[in-house]
Amino acid sequence: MENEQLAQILSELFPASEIITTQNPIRIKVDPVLIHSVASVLRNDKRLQFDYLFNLYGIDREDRFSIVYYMESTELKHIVSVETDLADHDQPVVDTVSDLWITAQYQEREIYDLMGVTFTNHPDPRRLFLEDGWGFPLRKDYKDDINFIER
Amino acid sequence: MPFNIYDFSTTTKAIDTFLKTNMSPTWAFVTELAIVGLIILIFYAIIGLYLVYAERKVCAFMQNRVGPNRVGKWGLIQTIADLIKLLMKELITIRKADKLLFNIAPFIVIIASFMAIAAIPFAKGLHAVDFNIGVFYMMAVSSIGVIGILLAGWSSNSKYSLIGAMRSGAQVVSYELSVGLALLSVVIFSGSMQLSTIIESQANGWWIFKGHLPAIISFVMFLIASTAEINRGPFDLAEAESELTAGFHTEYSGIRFAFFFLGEYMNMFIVASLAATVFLGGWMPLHIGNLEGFNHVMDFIPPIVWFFGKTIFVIYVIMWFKWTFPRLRIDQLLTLEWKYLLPINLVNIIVIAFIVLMGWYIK
Amino acid sequence: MNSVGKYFSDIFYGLKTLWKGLMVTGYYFVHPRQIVTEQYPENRKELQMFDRFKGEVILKHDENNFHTCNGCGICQLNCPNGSIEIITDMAPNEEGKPVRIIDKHIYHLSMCTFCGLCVKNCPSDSLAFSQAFEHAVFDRNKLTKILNQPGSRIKKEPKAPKPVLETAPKSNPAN
Amino acid sequence: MQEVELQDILTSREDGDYIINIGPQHPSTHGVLRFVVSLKGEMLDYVIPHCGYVHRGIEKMCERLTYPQIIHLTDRMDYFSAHMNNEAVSLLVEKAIGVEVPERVKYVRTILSELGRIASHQLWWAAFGMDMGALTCFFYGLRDREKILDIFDESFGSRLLHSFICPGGLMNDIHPNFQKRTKEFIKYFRKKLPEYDELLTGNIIFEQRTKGMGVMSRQDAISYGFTGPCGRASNFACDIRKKYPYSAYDKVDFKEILFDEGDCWARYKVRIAEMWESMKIIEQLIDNIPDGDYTAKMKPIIKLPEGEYSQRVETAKGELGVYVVSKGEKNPYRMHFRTPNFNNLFPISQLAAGNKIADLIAISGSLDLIIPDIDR
Repeated sequence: MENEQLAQILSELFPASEIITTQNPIRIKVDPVLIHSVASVLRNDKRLQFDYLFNLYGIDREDRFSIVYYMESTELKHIVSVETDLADHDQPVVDTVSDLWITAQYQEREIYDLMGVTFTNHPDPRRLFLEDGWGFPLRKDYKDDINFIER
Repeated sequence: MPFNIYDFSTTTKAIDTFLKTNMSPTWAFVTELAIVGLIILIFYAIIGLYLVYAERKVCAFMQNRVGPNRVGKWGLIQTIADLIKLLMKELITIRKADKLLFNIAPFIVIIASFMAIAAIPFAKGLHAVDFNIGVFYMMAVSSIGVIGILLAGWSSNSKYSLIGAMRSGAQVVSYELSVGLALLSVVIFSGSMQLSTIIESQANGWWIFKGHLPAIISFVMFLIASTAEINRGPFDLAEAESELTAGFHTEYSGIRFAFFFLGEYMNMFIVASLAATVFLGGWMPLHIGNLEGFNHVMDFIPPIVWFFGKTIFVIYVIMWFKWTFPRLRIDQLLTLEWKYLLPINLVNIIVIAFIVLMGWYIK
Repeated sequence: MNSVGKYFSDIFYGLKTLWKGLMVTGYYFVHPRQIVTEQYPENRKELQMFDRFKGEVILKHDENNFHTCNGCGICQLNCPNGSIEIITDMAPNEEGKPVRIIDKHIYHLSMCTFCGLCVKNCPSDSLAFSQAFEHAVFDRNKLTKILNQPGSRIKKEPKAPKPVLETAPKSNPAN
Repeated sequence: MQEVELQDILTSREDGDYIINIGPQHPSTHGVLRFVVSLKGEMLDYVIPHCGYVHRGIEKMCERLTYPQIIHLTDRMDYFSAHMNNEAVSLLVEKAIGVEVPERVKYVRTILSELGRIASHQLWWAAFGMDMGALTCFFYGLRDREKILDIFDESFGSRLLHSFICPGGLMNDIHPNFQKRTKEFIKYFRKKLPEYDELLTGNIIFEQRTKGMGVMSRQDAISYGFTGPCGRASNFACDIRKKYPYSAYDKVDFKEILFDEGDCWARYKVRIAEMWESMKIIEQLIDNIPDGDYTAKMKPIIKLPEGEYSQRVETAKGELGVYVVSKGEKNPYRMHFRTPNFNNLFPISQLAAGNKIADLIAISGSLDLIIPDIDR
């Protein structure tokens, strides 16, 4: 599907969300409270059918966290990326989408492990790589005096 | 018979009379035991070490490698160096392991193979003991080994070992049936369980040729089943390296591990020599019908060469299997036995019995 | 009857496939000329690395013990993991003006990942990779090397230095 | 459903389950990966993969390095697809700063990627055979891979971690012998590949161990993000080379191998077929490498304009995505790698549960896991 057409459908379906760019891939910004409902519409809507979540990652923007979802429809061959901003930098919380795409379960665990973003309703909310009590290394304010070499 | 020139019984008789004339009968007997024991011990060590070497060379050539070639000429004393290394290693005892069983398990394995080797006829008259139930004895003794494996797995206090031991138990118990039935076919043909009689009965041709197709089938069955019984690839589930790291001997080190290792190779030798004895005529030379000249030439090759030639051939085939095939899964292993080998063997036995009754085999 | 036929055809099919596999390994067993093993310590004399082989970084010296490094520090900047340290010094040239020269070009082989950025980006083309590949030593300190040989000096007439961090195509010495 | 299952697992650990750690040091996890396995006899009750033993924080390290320097870190993720990983970052940087690389570079990159793919699949075949107990496969696979490594060695000076493809083009021009040697290799390997089939593919034991084992349905494959040969074995057309062609993939003719079964056997067949396809691709390109520069004109210091960029490439293991958030600096503000093995690992709990220990090894072998790519 063409990006303009897609943008039209998206703005129709999610009037509250804002389309940041229609460049490839099209990017919409969603309120974190709505993320699960938006995701389930994206997953299940007949015109969209985003069944393949190929990437999910978090960005520490120093004042807030962003979680970015990249989805693709294997039937209709279009891509969308969804961004959501978590304003609370100390205790970022967002709903899980792991019931829609199983891969999200593990990618969310990775985000939790490395950035400290908590996913509510997550079936397995443990750390993935690091041991308990380790900091969140991908945060910008993470300090490690032993292993970091300043140049 | 021309091969009487290579008859070892005259030599052994001479030694016997020499000892009996010089000592009291009791002491003569004890000395004979000591001599035989010593010879078997040395023979065992040499065969074991060189089988390890042979395996490494065979697999190397199959895999486009050169294999051991650093210690000695062509690496000939590599395995001796390995043995010295194993002797010098620490014997680790596992905490909470059953110390007694843990320590005796390797000995059980090695004793079983020792006992089996005693009954093998290497050449005419070169026998430690010639039982009149030789085949039966070999079967009974070689299955003692599995007790050692089970004990090793159970007493190691390691989960990997336990799984390996249990697999091994299931495997040996089921494959023993096929080994027994395959051997039984030749027993029916020759009408004897004594290994020397079985060999004598092959003077005019080996059983694999004389017994037509059924004998060939039981030879193949014997090869497959005995490969499984000695836990070698592709049936090496008990030590399945990629699954259970080392199976039942995961926790063993040093000389105890060496015992298991040596025991495995000796079992291979025993199985191969049994196959050679029963199906391929043991130390009997190759005779073809009435080709007098050919038969006469064959007779001048010493029987010990014949015996080892045949044994090495069977050993090579077993090694060839191991380095070619992927490992079976446990259920496939049991399917192979209960669904294919056993029924075919049973039918085969009936067919052989019928053939023998009608006298259709080459006499 | 069909299942009985299948039972036997399965057996023959299985034996056939197994025989095929045995033939492959059997072929190599009787063809020892196909052995590909390199006998390493024996063939050390004739063992030749490819001329582009990235063994370790060296500072090129000519026969008169001259090198071309002016101590600009671009290799140090480009190194992703800090394997190169350059200690510079000031020394008067023949006109009496103080000029920057290298005192020590330190190279930590233990940290090097052989990405080749230092060699590629050197403006005076003074670094290169050597073909040495036997790096094992018993003392870790030996892996820290000083690349400029003792008593070496910069070439009297250095080439006009290229602009800083040039990455335009440059002729490849190996061609 | 999953929640209940997991709760069961966590609580039932106390009641005398027969739990085995397969790994972190185990011959068939190909590195430091740990499967916590509960057994009922020979049968697996559940399998939980644990990773993180070689986590090096590459994403964090990237935040302090410039783009040309990042290249050498990507080598160390999936080290058997080093060229493809390098290419991903290079393509992203070129796209972001709007540089068009010369045709020669595109052709060479494609050939290198395909050579890398063959080498990776050869090593996988070798290791898979070894996992199944056919130890000879290991040596045949490595023997043939050595020929590719020699080609690499001659051109780039390294055998495994090349760092050869860089933003703007290549580090160096290809070696004059490159074309000749590559053609020789293709000729050689076309003779050797049927041998692989004879030794392992046709073998009845192997066939019975892999057929119908670890079946992944198409729906699950998509949901798990199961890409690469594994995904294509489940009829999930996930080949980025076809979907979004990059470099010279739009100029060559090749088939996307798709299988319906989704079992270990299909995953095996896909990879064997891909080796043939890769050879076809190389043959189409190797004689037609255009003359020209081996690198585009690049600024001395590469700075990406502010914004977010993404690039997807197909490595030997599946889809690799590189995602960069730039603030206009010479180093990225945030860099993320969506690695194929990370997503291919986790289905193993579903695939292996209810099968036997030997099947776990077969399944994990058929997934072709590279641990540093999972952990990054």
